[in-house]
Amino acid sequence: MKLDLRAVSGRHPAAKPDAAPALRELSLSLRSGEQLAIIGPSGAGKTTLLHLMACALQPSQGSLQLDDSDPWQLSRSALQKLRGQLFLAPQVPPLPPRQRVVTAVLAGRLPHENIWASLRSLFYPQDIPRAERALASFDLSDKLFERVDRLSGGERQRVGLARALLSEATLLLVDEPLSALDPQRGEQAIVALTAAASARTATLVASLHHVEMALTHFPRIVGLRDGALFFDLPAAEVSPQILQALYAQKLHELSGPALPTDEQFPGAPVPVVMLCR
Amino acid sequence: MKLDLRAVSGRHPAAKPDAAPALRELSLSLRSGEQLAIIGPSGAGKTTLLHLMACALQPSQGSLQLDDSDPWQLSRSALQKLRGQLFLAPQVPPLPPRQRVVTAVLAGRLPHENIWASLRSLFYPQDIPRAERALASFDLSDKLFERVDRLSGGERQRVGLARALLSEATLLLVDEPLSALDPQRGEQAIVALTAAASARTATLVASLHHVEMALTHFPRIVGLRDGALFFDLPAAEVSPQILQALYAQKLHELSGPALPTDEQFPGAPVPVVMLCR
Amino acid sequence: QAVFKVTAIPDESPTELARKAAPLVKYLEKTLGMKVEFTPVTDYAASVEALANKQVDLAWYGGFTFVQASVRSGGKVIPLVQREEDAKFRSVFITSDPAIKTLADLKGKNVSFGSQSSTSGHLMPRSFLLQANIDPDKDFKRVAYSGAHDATIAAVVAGKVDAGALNISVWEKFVADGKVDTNKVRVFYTTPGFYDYNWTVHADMPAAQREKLTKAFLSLDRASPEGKEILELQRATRFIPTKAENYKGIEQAAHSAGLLK
Amino acid sequence: MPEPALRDPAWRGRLFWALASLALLWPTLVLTEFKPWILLEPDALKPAWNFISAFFPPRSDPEFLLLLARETWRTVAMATAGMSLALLLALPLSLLSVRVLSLSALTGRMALLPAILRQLVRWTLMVLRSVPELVWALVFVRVVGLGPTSGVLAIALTYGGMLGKVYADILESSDAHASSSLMRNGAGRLQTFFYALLPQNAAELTSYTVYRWECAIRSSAVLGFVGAGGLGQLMDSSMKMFNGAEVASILLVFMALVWLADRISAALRKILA
Amino acid sequence: MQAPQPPPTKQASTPATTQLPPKLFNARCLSCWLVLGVALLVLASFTTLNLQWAQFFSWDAISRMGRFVGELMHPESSSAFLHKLALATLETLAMSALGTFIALILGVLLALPASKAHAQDPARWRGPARLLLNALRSTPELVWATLLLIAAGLGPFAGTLALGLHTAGVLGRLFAEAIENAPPEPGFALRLRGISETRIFLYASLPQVLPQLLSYTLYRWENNIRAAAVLGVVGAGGLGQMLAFHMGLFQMGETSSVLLAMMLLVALVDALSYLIRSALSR
Ligand SMILES: Nc1ncnc2c1ncn2[C@@H]1O[C@H](COP(=O)(O)OP(=O)(O)OP(=O)(O)O)[C@@H](O)[C@H]1O
Ligand SMILES: Nc1ncnc2c1ncn2[C@@H]1O[C@H](COP(=O)(O)OP(=O)(O)OP(=O)(O)O)[C@@H](O)[C@H]1O
Ligand SMILES: [Mg+2]
Ligand SMILES: [Mg+2]
Repeated sequence: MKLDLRAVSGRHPAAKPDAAPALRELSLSLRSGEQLAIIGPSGAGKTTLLHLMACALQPSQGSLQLDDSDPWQLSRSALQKLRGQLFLAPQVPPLPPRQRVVTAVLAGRLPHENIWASLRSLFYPQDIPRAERALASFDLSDKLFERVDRLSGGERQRVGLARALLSEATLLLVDEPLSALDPQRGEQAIVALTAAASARTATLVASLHHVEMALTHFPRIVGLRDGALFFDLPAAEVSPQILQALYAQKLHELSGPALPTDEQFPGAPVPVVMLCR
Repeated sequence: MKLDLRAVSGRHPAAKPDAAPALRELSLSLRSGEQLAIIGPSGAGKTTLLHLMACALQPSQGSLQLDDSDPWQLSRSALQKLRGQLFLAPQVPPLPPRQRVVTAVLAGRLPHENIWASLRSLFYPQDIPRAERALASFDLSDKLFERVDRLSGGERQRVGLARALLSEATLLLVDEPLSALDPQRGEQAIVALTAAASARTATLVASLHHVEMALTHFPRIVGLRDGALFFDLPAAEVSPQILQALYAQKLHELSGPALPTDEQFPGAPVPVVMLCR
Repeated sequence: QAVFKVTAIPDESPTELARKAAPLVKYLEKTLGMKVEFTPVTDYAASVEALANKQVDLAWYGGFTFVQASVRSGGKVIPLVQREEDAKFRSVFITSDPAIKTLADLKGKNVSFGSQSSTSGHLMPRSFLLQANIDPDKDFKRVAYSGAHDATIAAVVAGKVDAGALNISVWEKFVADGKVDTNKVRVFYTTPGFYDYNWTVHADMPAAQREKLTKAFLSLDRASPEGKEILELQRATRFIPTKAENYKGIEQAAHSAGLLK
Repeated sequence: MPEPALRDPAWRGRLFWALASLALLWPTLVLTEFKPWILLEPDALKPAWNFISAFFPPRSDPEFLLLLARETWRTVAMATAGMSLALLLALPLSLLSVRVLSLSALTGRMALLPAILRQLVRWTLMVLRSVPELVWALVFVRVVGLGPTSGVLAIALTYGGMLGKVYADILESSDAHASSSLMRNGAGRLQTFFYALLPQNAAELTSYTVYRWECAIRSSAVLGFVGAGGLGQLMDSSMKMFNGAEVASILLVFMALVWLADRISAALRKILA
Repeated sequence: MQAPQPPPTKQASTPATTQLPPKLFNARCLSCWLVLGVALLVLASFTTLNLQWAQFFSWDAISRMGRFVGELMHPESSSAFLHKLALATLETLAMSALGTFIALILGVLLALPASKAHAQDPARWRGPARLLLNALRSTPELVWATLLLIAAGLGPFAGTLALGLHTAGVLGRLFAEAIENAPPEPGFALRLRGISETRIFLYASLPQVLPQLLSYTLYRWENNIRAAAVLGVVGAGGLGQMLAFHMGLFQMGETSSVLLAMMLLVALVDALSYLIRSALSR
């Protein structure tokens, strides 16, 4: 799916009226099948941007185009249909307690089946092998019939990602897919996601805190800071300096030392070398 | 606080009876004021170990000694008093929706104040400056009066950590404190935590997926795998080989290549050496 | 300041009871020289409990309720006066079903009594049915308890039940007021006479006050406008003294019908 | 992957329970003489229709409206008073009986003594709510006589039992993460209630409390038993007399009160949200 | 690389006490007003009712209540009576169970359109569905029973249906609010993918609210066991009619047996609720 954001601003409906919008005048366009990583400090607006792309949040300004049509101009049924093409894996895996892993994973197929099939699946899960295969690509097939609230943090996160593999979406949006994973399983997860996206030429957008993973696995990197686009560069051109500027702390820039952390960084350059793996 | 685990096994009360225990015969001892990082693949039992240390889970076998006394032999009130000395920051921040940041942070002081003070705090937060200082060490003081469910993922996590700074615990257990943080804020958070622990000579145990962070900031590293101790070494002695063995995938050991990740680790020697010290 | 408390069994709807009691309350206030308060209830048992525990001073009881109050209080209640009509009170069985002509025709039908604690709405009709060798619990299809006499009429009119048993004076008043269509609903059996309603006080009431109260009732007269209004509302010609022995027959009937142990 | 691992292990249990509930449904249908089609027979519909058509127009002469207004206030007042007393009873009992606030249950098993205490509290709540209001009312009539006092007390006791149980259930079925985390760090039970359970469940608790208040208004028929008056008694007598017009007016008042309760509930939840 | 940001208006050094945002203060006051209103209502209720507490504080009062309770301590246990009691118990159990079951199904069906599951939900059917629920539940069981008795005649069927209709209104409302009060994240993730509300309910809301739904349903079942007491008056039979009968005649032995039977049923349902809960968390 093609994606085009033009000067889009986004604000959370519940935000205070005087608060700055979470995302300010951001322009970005993505070819169909492109793979993009979004990085940026916590609170920069990565999740907000993904929500905008997933049509979960209506832009307060600017326009969003998915495959050359503005989803917010569509009729309700057309929008619903379009939504079947989008997949957002939220930052916290959205798993209701007491559900079993197999059901949670198969929920990824809901947009592509009718109501009867989904009812039957509740009674006896249809297509168990498929769920099993998806879990296997995250090294989790032994937990197929476990309840999701009895999983470790990383296992829950992988269940959330396995759902993505089952959907037939052409735009995959994953929000910090690696946050609870160890380096090895993180690597495996990102490979599985990029491979799945390439296999069906789906566009993949992932927000990541893990800079090296982003640089290694994604050809294009977008840096967000304070709700605005900080850079949009091919992975090879992202330099340590630019990363340092991206993540630099506000307080640090403004005022003098007041933080316990300060003495730990005497010569402030602190090359953010992340020796992953 | 001193800590001594002798051949401790742990199993979750809700786990299937035939499942292997989440933690098997683990021995570990910690001096008062020591700082330890636990690493290991997802599902290895890190969270379970922290729960055992926090007296949140009773060992199914073996014995646990906190400051030379077995907490499970204590009377209920003595145990609850002891718990005031422990602080566990769970993997998912335990923030009830609708609560405000300041209240959530001040909840860290609950064990040290009486019920009237805490009720008054609900009406008008007492000791706001203290909460503000704790948040400032995580670069979050501007969200003091925000509602916790209107925060970004990383902000929520930092609120959970700020709570730790307010408690007067002498054993700090933090479960993946950095999972949702960008490198810079992660660095800052870990520095704030270790500094706080040193300042009051509290023992600090953190589980981490971020190996470099662990190696840089913690003098001692414990590796867990499949519920058993894999190694227990000073940070300087943790070699890339041992890390690779720690995180190697189960499937990989058993069957032939079937995973897309396999070519990433050619000749994996995988020596399962138990370098206990 | 002491309040003289009065209540009555709910054999009619509470609004109706309150309306009937209003002039009587005024009259008693005048003759007793103290504040009188009438509280309508909707539960027979509540009125019995209240008098037996001296929570009210005066209560309007049916024959059976009086017997119950006497038993519950260990004989510590005294009937003062009754209406002249109450010495030979009767119940009627009504129906809207043309096929029902005698008590025996009731077998296999749905029948409604008034309240289970009612004398003329339950105890005596049941007692006469038993005498006619009909056991309501076995021979009727279903037994319903409408709760009040007027409700029984309504239930029969609405076709909810095939037949009903109730107090004759309520029936006559309904017929007189034209509130019921006698072409559709008719009486098919009238019971023999028995002792019914009375005004009862508890035995701890000072004798002087009891005297005053009795006199107040006995001196009600249709000649005076006040007496006429009260007596008409009470559906009484006049009040006459009564005594506990009058209700022995009811007590026996209750025993033999198994309603009193 | 071996084939049997892909079979849902929960399947048999599900099938069993589905069949078992079907097997139980059958005798219930027989016992209750469940024959809905008789409702559609013309001679069943006609009398019902007659009664319903008597609803229009509702009775609205000033005298009746005045009575209605007075009884409405009485009912609201009794319901409010009864509910306040019920809350006084229910809150401590439910806090005593919930498992999530048990310190010893933090690790799975509850200690013996608190478990017994909890069970006793649960039984108390059960007795309180399973004895019908009428019986309580008759107990109190012996002491305070006829009038609102015994009715209010009867409501307070039964509703205390119900509220206590439902509060405990609500607290128990919520996510225990926040509360257990506080208690593990050494916070007291009440502190945990105020800092973790209450913010999490405030909406659900309020909506249930308001609903119960509304219930108290509706079920005030019991108050009539002991001479406390109220809408319930009025409804009861109009209903017994098949007086459609009066029933309709009272029903309208009920609906208005229910609507009001709904609005209050929504407003409260909005404030809490 | 980046234009220096205008310094955020933030003074970390000043005491944060001054940071209390005004809007929050307003919200607080709104709830203050509400608390005040409720307090006034409670006060007005207690004063206009003129309740008599004083009489409770005497030994005589306690002993009189005690005697009543004492009378209830000798349940009747003749076999003929027990047989009747067992039949009535069974009838009540069946009526309340089926009534509650009907209500459960109707309630869930109505709660779905009646709940506003998320902020953007247009909830077009919410108004009518709520109206229907309100009508169902503001009409007491007794009124439903009378209406249905006229149509269906005496017997348990009308009572069952009356319980079902009234309880459907109650459960529908409670379910709707439970659904609205549930954490939105799982539903949100599915809704984003254009999945219809019914399936979102099945796959996301239901597992979350299931314990709540079950506990409300079972608890209403308990309630219906007692509500059958009201229905006894209109001839719907069961324990309710027996209770009214024996209580009215002061047959305390029988009354206490009936009460015990009722308690037994309630305890049964309570135990069932406990079992289901522990099964859900197992
Ligand atoms: N529901 C909400 N209501 C109001 N404000 C919000 C809400 N969610 C997030 N915000 C605010 O919007 C800004 C951007 O948040 P966002 O979640 O997009 O950050 P993020 O880049 O995903 O951060 P993180 O890495 O911590 O997840 C933050 O300042 C946050 O406080
Ligand atoms: N509540 C529970 N009930 C039953 N089993 C559980 C429960 N929580 C975790 N487990 C199982 O216990 C094992 C260890 O889990 P634990 O949470 O300790 O892992 P972890 O090392 O913290 O992993 P992660 O890095 O993913 O958080 C896992 O196999 C997990 O599936
Ligand atoms: Mg985010
Ligand atoms: Mg973990």
